[in-house]
Amino acid sequence: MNFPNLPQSELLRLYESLTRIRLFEERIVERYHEQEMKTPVHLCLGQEAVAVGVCSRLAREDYIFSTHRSHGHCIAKGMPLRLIAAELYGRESGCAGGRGGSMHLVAPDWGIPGSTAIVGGSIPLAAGAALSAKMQNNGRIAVAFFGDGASEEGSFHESLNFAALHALPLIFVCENNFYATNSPFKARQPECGIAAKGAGYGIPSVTADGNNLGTVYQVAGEAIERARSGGGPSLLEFETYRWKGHVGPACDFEAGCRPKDELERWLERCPHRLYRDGLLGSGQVSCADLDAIERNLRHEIDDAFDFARASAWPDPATLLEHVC
Amino acid sequence: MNFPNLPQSELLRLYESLTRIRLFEERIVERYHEQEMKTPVHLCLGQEAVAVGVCSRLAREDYIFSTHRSHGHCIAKGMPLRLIAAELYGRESGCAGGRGGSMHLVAPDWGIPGSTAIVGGSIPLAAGAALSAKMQNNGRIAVAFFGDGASEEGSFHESLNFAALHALPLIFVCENNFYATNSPFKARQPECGIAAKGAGYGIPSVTADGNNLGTVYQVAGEAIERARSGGGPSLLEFETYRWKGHVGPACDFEAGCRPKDELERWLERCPHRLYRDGLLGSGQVSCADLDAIERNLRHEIDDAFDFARASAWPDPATLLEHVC
Amino acid sequence: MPWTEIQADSGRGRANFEPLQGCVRELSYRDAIREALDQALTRDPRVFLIGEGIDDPGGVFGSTKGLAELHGRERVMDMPLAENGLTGVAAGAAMTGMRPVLIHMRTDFLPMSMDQIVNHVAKWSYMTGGSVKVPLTIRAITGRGWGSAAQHSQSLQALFAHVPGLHVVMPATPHDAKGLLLGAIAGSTPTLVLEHRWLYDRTGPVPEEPYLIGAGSGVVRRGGADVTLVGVSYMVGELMLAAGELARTGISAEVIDLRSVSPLDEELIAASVRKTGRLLVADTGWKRCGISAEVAAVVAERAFDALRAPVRRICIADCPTPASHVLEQACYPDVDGIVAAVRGML
Amino acid sequence: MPWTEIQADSGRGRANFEPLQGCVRELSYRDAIREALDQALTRDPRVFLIGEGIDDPGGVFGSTKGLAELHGRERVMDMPLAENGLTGVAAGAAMTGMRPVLIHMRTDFLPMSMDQIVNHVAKWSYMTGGSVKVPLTIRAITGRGWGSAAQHSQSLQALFAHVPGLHVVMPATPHDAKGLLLGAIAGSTPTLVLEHRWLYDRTGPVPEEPYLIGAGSGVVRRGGADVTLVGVSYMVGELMLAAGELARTGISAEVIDLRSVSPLDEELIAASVRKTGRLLVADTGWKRCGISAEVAAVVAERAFDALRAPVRRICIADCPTPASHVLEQACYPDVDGIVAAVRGML
Ligand SMILES: Cc1ncc(C[n+]2csc(CCOP(=O)(O)OP(=O)(O)O)c2C)c(N)n1
Ligand SMILES: Cc1ncc(C[n+]2csc(CCOP(=O)(O)OP(=O)(O)O)c2C)c(N)n1
Ligand SMILES: [Mg+2]
Ligand SMILES: [Mg+2]
Repeated sequence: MNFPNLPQSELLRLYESLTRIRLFEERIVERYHEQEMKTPVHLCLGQEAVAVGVCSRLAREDYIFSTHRSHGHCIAKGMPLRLIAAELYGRESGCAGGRGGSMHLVAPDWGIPGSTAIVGGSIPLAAGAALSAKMQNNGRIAVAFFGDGASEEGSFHESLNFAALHALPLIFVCENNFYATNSPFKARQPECGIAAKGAGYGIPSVTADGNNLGTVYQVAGEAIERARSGGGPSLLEFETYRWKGHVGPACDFEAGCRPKDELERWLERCPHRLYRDGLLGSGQVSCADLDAIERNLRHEIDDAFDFARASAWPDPATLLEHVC
Repeated sequence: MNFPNLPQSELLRLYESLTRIRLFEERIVERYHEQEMKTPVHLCLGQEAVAVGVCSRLAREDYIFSTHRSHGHCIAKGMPLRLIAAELYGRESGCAGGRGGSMHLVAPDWGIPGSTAIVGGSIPLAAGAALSAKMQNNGRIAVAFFGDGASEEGSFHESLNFAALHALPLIFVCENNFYATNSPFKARQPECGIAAKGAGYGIPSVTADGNNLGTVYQVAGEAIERARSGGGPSLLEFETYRWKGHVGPACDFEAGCRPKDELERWLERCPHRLYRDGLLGSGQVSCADLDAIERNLRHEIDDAFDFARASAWPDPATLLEHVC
Repeated sequence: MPWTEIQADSGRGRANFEPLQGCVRELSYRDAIREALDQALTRDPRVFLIGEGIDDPGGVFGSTKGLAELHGRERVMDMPLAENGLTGVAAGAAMTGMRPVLIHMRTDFLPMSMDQIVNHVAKWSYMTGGSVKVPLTIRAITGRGWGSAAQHSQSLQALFAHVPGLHVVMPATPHDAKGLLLGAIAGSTPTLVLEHRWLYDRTGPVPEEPYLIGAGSGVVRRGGADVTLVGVSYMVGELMLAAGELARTGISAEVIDLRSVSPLDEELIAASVRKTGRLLVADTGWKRCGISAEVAAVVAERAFDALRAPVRRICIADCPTPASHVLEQACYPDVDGIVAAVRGML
Repeated sequence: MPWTEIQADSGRGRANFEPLQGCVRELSYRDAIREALDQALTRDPRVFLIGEGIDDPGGVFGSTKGLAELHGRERVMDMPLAENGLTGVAAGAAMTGMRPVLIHMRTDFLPMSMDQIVNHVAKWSYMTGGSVKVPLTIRAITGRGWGSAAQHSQSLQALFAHVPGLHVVMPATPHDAKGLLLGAIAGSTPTLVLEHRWLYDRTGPVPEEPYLIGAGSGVVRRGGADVTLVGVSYMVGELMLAAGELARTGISAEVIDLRSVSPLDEELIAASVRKTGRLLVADTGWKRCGISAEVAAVVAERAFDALRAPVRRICIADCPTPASHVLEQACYPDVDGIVAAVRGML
């Protein structure tokens, strides 16, 4: 475990963020069967460390663009849970007034101009935000979150080229969880890895352990520092694994989608437990500290879900509002 | 000059092909002002060696897919000049019955399923032909011709990935003439080169002198041999230069599109003269041999243009034929 | 050529919602598609399937389930997420002797490949003077509901019907799902087969033997005298329900299932409206420049003098699809809306 | 916000083919576009232009000529050949405070970026509940003639008019070219400005001061009583010529220039047809599910009882564009065809 050497407050901030995502996603798993969240959910359980490691290094004004699997990124970026929960419940008080659902989380005030469910779509949009930041010279940077599947889309290549050409303040963050829906990596790509693509554009690129929060924090920090100081884009490939099925709260190995022992190996490398163990091992915090954080988070999540369920439905008469 | 060590007959075959393209293109330049060829022409003057070096290593049944700048490729592949000339003149006897014009040359019997004027479009089509050959196990290979500009399109990346994944019998042949219309390479790509992209997919990739026919012949031969023996795709970047403007028979440096000294440097590296000098220097042929070849070619071109101009117009009543 | 042995079925005028004569076997729309693919793969070595995850345990909502095991993963191929490139790959294979079926889980992914579909596939036959055909079939599925929202619920047939050089078919019954798909695979024209997810569980009579339905012919699903209801895909069932409802108050509605939106069976539509004098068109897609516009225009050209009421168009609302259930319900047309619209025309 | 100082000009009903009141300065369509871009760049630091070769000596048929020198290559940017990605880049910039103008030399390249245009740009405002707008302008030019063939001559407005969330405008005059372009850049709705290459040399009165024309309003270019001729872009001029020709035999034609195909000025069309009882629509694009279908449908909905003749649609032929000059001539509609069609309606 590459455990980060950081002040206690920062270590706890990371723990809190990691746990917030974990508990929020678990709450969805718990409640999804009630069929009140009438929107497909793509959970990031097992992948939380990437979101936290990257977003904890960003300023609130920095931009992230996410995908269908966006909960973790948005939570780590600071988006209030109420806005997310209410959107999942299709309410007017949701971040998109119920128009977007789970796949289109948005929070401009937290640097989230939106999320797209079209694979690969987030990448050029983030490049555009980076261009915008560069033109406005406002010191912001942009992050494109995307999956291994998205790295096969032409938009990835087109964005790498453009970002390299203009030395954009942009971080390409690929969460390689080795599957796109149920298609394994090797059915879709030769075994060269995704980071290998960056070299063709002269973009600093690394492959790193996405389940080790310390590693993500460090690698992302270096890339962000480079971007912010005019050093141009970086490509970060984080290897990780999703615990649940592609969509919905269930596991998928029983259905034959993936081998069970593969999942088990990755469960042993749970990013949350690894970080928690490291934290306790560092001697800087006690179990009680962490339990207190968790308790607070559970209240925060209770509040978000209560808020969502108590919120009004959008008025069908407003159906045609916000089209243009 | 990397002059190839080949039997005389093969050396002369190459010379004939190189000269056929050169003279055909020059004939277009001569006659275009008459405004009887009512179709945009994208001439390959200065780039002929790539077409010849590659196509001379292919069997008639092998596939090539070309672009807006396709004359050279099609001629080198063996397509009869009559079919091309008549198409330029918009006649029924043209390769596409007058429907395609200069940018869509086609000759299935010579392994040319077509050409596309959408930049990047030829690449996945050629990959499809390679897949088809592989599935039919018919021993054929496919070549995608494209320009440096096309290497920026997502279709390039998508095709590299797919070809590498399936070890397709496909050669990516990029003619890097350093411009896309009037946009210089450096306004569009970082200075990594196009061959550098192949490494990210584990594809053998080289950058080579596209004005040296011997080099092209050798490099292409190796790649073709690899493809035919099941070794998968290759990416060949040939550096070359176009002498005329992007479209039409005129030069463009007066208009400020490109620096004149750049053109002059490349004119000194004329692929035709380089090869001719090498050939004569090799002592295997005499000037008279070459002149005889040229004379025959001029007759062939006269015949093609005469045939074209004497051919019937397509019948407007057939306008809607061949839509589906 | 195995296809030549199969009798093409124009099908015009037969009400396929009634049991087919002599056909007792019922199949779901899903299984009808699967059977068509299985038969095509079995009979024609040139046929192969390609699509994201088509060989996985789900098998594209069941429509390709088990086919990889039966025919091998070389002929039932998974693919990278690269829709435009892979459309080009499939097209290139089709130009050189194969008959690929490219499969998309959602119609929404087709815009990724518009360049290859619109600029290449649709134009290749024409640009080559007919010398190179592109016998490519593209299947794509439109869904509805469960908060799938704007990027996972589109019904984009009009974008393709607009472009010459393509056929676009939209089966509403299991029988047509099999026949239109086999017709597409057997034909030499690139064809989009647009399916509707909400029809996948519907069952109906489906002959076991392969049969081909060519693009371009609609069918009258129910005869009537007072109003012509024209629809496609999922909306045909809604029109049938509406027609039943209207019959209870003495209104006799004729229901036409277009089956094919390109080519369009103009004569079938015009003849019906010349008889009934009224037209309502129901589409799964948007109104502006949509299928409903084309049908209305055809009637304005060919049967304007028969019209005794304004034409009505029932389409999805003029907005991207919202996620929230309450907005979804307001967005999609329903039977009540159709019935009310017809009553307003009389 | 410099735009707020500029008066929006609804323009409805004014015959812009006549000299504008008080405006004596004539400009070509090309220069009107260039002036609009220059003024937008000058007044609003958020505006930038991006497109393949827009800073080269040709300057997109002259429409961007010299702007790179005036405003710098950071604001008049060349770009790689990557239409879809760059549309995403421009959209991302638009979502985060900029006002990009993305420029394509040919409308035919738009299908490359359908994913970003249809799935992202058009839906972003709605998907984000209106919280993130995409003030993106996309210019694209349609050509005609000289054997440009199938992939270099398309007029694809219907593909975009079909999709909610976009505005699509098609200026027919220098005045509108400037006003509609400035209106697009100033507005918050993503807008396609589709220009016609054959109009570039046409001249007309163009005020020097910036002015905005919003999408959605057509204009009557010529009043008439016997037939309504509706057209867009290059076809408006053809309709004006046809109207002149018809007048010589006593037929009084009203000519409507749609200017905007999305939104569509339905009321202007319906009111005219209610008056004349006859409709002919002329489009630069294809017929099926095209603009002409939509206009015909609107009339079938809103003015069916006024119709005294079948609606007529004059469009490009139902095929990809051929290269050969003789086929081209058969493919494109012309004034004689319009005149003959109108005579057939009377
Ligand atoms: C362009 C496009 N193609 C296909 C899909 C269907 N789809 C949704 S998510 C997904 C898998 C994406 O895989 P990856 O990028 O690795 O992300 P992950 O789900 O693993 O996080 C697919 C194929 C889509 N949404 N968009
Ligand atoms: C998708 C697309 N974008 C833009 C164009 C316009 N265009 C035609 S040729 C060309 C330049 C292509 O450059 P390159 O690929 O280097 O080929 P070259 O002309 O140099 O041979 C461009 C931009 C096009 N035809 N297709
Ligand atoms: Mg993945
Ligand atoms: Mg080039």
